[in-house]
Amino acid sequence: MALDTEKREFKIIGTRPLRPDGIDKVTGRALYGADMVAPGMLEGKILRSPHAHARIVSIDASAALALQGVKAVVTASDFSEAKGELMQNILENCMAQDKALYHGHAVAAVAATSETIAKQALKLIKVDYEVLPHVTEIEDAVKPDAPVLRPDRRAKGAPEGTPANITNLSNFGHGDLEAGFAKADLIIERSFRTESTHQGYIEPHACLASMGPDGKADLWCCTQGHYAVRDMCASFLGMSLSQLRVTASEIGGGFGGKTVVFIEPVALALSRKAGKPVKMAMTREEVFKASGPTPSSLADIKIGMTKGGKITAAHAKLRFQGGAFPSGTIDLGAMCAFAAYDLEAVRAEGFNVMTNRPREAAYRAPGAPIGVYPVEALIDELCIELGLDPLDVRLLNAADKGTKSSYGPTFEAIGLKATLEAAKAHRHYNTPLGPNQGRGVSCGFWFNFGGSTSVSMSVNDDGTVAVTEGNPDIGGSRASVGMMAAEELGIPYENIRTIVADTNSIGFNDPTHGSRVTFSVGLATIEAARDAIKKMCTRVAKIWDIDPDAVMWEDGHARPAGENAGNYEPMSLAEIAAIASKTGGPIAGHYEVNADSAGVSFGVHLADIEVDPETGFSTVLRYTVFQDAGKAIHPAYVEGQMQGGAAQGIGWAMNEEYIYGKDGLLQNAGFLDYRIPVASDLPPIEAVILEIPNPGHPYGVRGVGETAIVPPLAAVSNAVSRAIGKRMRALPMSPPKILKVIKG
Amino acid sequence: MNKIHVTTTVNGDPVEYLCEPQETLLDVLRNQLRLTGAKEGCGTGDCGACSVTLNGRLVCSCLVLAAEAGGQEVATVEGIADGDNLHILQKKILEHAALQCGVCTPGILVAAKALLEKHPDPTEVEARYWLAGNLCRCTGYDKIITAVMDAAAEMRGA
Amino acid sequence: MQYAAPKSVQDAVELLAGEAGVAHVLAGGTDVLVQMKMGMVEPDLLVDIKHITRLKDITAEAGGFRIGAAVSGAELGEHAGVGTLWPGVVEAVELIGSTQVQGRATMAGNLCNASPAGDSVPAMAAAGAVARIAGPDGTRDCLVADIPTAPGRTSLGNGEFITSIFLPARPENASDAYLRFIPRTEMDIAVASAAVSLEFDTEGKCSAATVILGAVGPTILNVNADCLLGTTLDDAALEALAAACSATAIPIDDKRGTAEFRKDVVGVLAKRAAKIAQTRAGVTS
Amino acid sequence: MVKVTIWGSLRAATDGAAEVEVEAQNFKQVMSELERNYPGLQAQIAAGASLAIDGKIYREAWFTPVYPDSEVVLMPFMVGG
Repeated sequence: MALDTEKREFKIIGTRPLRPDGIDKVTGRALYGADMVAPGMLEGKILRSPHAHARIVSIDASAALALQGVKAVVTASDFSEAKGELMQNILENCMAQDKALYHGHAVAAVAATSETIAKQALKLIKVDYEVLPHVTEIEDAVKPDAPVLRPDRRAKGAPEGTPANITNLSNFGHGDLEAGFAKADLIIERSFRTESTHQGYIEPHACLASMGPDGKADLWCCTQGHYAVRDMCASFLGMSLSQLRVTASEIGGGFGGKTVVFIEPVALALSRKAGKPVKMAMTREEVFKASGPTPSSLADIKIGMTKGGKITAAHAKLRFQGGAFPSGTIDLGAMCAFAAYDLEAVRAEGFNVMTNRPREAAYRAPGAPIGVYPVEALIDELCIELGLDPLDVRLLNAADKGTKSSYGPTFEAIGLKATLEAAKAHRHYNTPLGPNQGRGVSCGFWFNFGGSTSVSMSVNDDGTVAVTEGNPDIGGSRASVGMMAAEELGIPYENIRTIVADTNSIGFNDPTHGSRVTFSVGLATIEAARDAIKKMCTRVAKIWDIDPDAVMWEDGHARPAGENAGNYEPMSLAEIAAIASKTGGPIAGHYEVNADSAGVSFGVHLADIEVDPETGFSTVLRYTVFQDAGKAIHPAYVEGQMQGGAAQGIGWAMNEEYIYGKDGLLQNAGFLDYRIPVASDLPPIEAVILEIPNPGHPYGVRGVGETAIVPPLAAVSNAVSRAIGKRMRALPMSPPKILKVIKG
Repeated sequence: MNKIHVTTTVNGDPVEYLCEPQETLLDVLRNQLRLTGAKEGCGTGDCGACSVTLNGRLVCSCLVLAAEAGGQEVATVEGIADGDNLHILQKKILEHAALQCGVCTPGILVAAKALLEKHPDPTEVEARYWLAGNLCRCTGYDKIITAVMDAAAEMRGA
Repeated sequence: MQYAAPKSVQDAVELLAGEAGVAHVLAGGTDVLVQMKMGMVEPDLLVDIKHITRLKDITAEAGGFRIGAAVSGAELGEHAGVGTLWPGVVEAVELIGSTQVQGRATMAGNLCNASPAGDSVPAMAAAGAVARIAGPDGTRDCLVADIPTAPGRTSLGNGEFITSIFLPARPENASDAYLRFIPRTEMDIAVASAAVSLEFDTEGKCSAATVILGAVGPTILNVNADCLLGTTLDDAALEALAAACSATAIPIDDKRGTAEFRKDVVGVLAKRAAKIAQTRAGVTS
Repeated sequence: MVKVTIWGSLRAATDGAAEVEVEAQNFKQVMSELERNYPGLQAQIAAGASLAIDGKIYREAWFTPVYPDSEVVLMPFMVGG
């Protein structure tokens, strides 16, 4: 599975063919979560808590059930007991048990013959709440008298005196901090703050569930991982995995937010109770209130530096709130905070605290943006204080092959230095700035994962090939998978059709997350192709009556090799396929793996920003992304990941935030006031792909999807700070905050 | 129920439907006419995923009542291609890889088509402002704008 | 809920006045349909006024223009005459929402929604626009500035609705401008806004000034802009204007911005809008 | 014996040791020995933990070999977005 050592000339890899699902997506034919119907289908709707924190004394659904057209009402008692704390948390987040833990927490659900009737029925469900004191901010949640959400979720093994809402403790690093700081010429310590953001996928969660009286069920839903959906739903409904078949619809964005379930088990429970298919779709308001935003954070960062720019010691104290349940994202934030640097003394520690907010979900490199932002912002401040170039300082301290990372392991070949050098040499970095303009620099890091993956591949009689994989295509992966299959088999890309199969059709696949698909599915596709090739060579060896090892595969043909070379006319894949039934039956290849060796990824971003000194309005003038892709299979979609991640990070830095009132209620549950960037907010985003091959993949692929959201927070913050000549230390940098700092 | 009988034209074809007074054009397009190309991303006119034209005028179909469409000409993403022949905009969106998840793409196409019909030679900034009501969370808009500008150039040349 | 699409003003008035429950006018629908979706209003009757022919017309009248209540922002923007006469009003209307919203939203609807942040309202008020109102007791005219009385409330009586808005003639050497502040470039509600309408004498000195602020109080606010009179809008006059605006503003802190920010920025907007109006009036300082 | 680096917040379970030694030839044996020798680690390992072996992160790969000179780091269970 390691990088093919022979230097190979790719024919298809690195080109930009059209994506196979493209025509469906430009003509409106592609079917997303809410686009499916079933005969006799009911509409499901969820009743949500109007309170931030309340004990549910009783739920009386009798009036709702009496309404004509209402077929079922479900509450927490309609679900099985989930196994393990994580699954219990996910289930409780889908449907409140004894307490509503946040504004918008699901309390009950109804299925009716129309959406109008379902909405009327929600109003008829009487919930008796005992309103409890609430807490939504980190500072308040750790106070001794703070309302405690779930006493049983306090961090296990936490030291005496740890506040009851603290669920996770984190601590990474090495070396002697005290000695390190003693070597510094300048030590700066600052505090930073970020707010919760949302993935902001344009497609709200939607599904269609159908369970028959025999207990077998089908579920259609938009998800990043339908196997994970199956496993969670089956657990919550007390079903075996084989009883539930999940089909992933086309997915309208996820960015991590569709790796967990919200409405899917509820739709199944309603369908079970009503005996009919049930369709559910969240409204946008529900998406904001009750899906999974990111943690908000507080950070205290202390870094020591020599006059020459060498970091002598670095210490981060991070505090995340991840909503009403435990969250391990603090670990990822702490691990990523200093990962870009080769440090002798480094420590990143922190905790997660529960608040009356929705349970956080992954968002593109979860934890990394808010772990890295304060570090990169403080490094910029040190550079200014010491009169040093911010790229030079990063190059001086950059992690490289053999560096003991800040989170423990030693790096293999990585591309950070090459990426920094590319940024330094780029014309963007060498273009002069005008008045009220600033240029920000930031590095970013993400681990990338592999994970369980299954791919199978059937060679059709006419020489075309059907590739079956199990990862929802969220950004063009059918194209990259098809390209890798075509490359390996030596047949035209157009002769491949790649489909994303349901959970019954192919082995388990981890979700489309962790930047894993091009890496893992690609790896499995290449290996499945090699499996099919091996079978084809064996068939041809029988035809030629020579040893299978004497048949080689080249350019889509079986050719005699070695001493037999030239003795037989090569046979094309199509020729072999046409006679498959005569030579032993259908030909297929498959590969199942838990892929490791994903290869970490680094990015460097440059942002030029102009600030209106009288209003604090910021304009992003120019933006360039430099990232190591290992090997870009379809460069246009690699660029797309880099540009899209940058845009999301810019939104995070500038205007996006969850705003809770003192009443604990979410105030901006809509796209109007949760301000994601619109087309006119952004400049062209230049994407510069570097290719430092990942030794763990046959073609050298590294995941690219997540890293690009990590650097923008600090790149934008550093640019704004340089433009106004004062330091910004809180996100989002909405104009009122910038103007306040300007007026100082 | 007090349903309203509506006679209208969708993508050039005569269409009749019965709708409830509060139902939106988006509801009827998707649920009755099974034209699911227009998506409900927000239901409040903030995302543009449900964009259609009404007598040539770009609107959010979530902010039009189905009852209002009577006697009008509705055009949706399903009507942009001419049979098997993709519109230049559709081709350019594909060529430039200007979609990732694709859920905003129908709205972008309807809006961009309306733009180029009104302004065949837009500047990049004009294109960005015209499309500001079409949220895309995947692409950062870069490739979308490139595709629209490229399509505009080709349409002017054609 | 009932939906009605009357063909005459009289029919519309009768429907609105005759509804015992909650009746709403449906023009562009970009506010009322959103409010229905969010469950903020639950009308028993929606009266669609777009089938009343005259209400879709823009007509020249007494040197100014009468704009039907069902004219959308896009239609108004395409009308050359109005944009020449009152560029500030047209730019304000065109700032409401996206291109899609422009295809539907109307000035009269923006006015009747009675949000203090409505973009067209300060500009119309600065222009001295007059709303024509039809109702059970016949037709009356009312200054646009007198329509909104509080957030979400208007001075319209039961059964009354606006049929048109009249933008009057304007003298030589005069023009207007509107600026708002939003954190993004589009798709936001004004955090603060200022409309400025100026007249100049033959020497290029300001002879009349109306400055109206939006989103910094429960309704639009009229600023005493005497500091501009007799000046060529020199820096001192503009700073005085900014100070007057900040002093007049009585904003609140909310999710869209702080009171402090709004007070500061509304003055900046006013002075910038004044310079734009001056340039448009053909006056060089 | 293989040296395993333990991340900071788990060191309460290893009497404060940042590095512990276990007798193991592969991933699974490392995890089993850690659980056996340091019962305080059981909850974390059950909830999810990865191992970085010579710089590569493995989430669930029982038979991945480890050698006496391998760099082995216990890490949280990796997820992504």
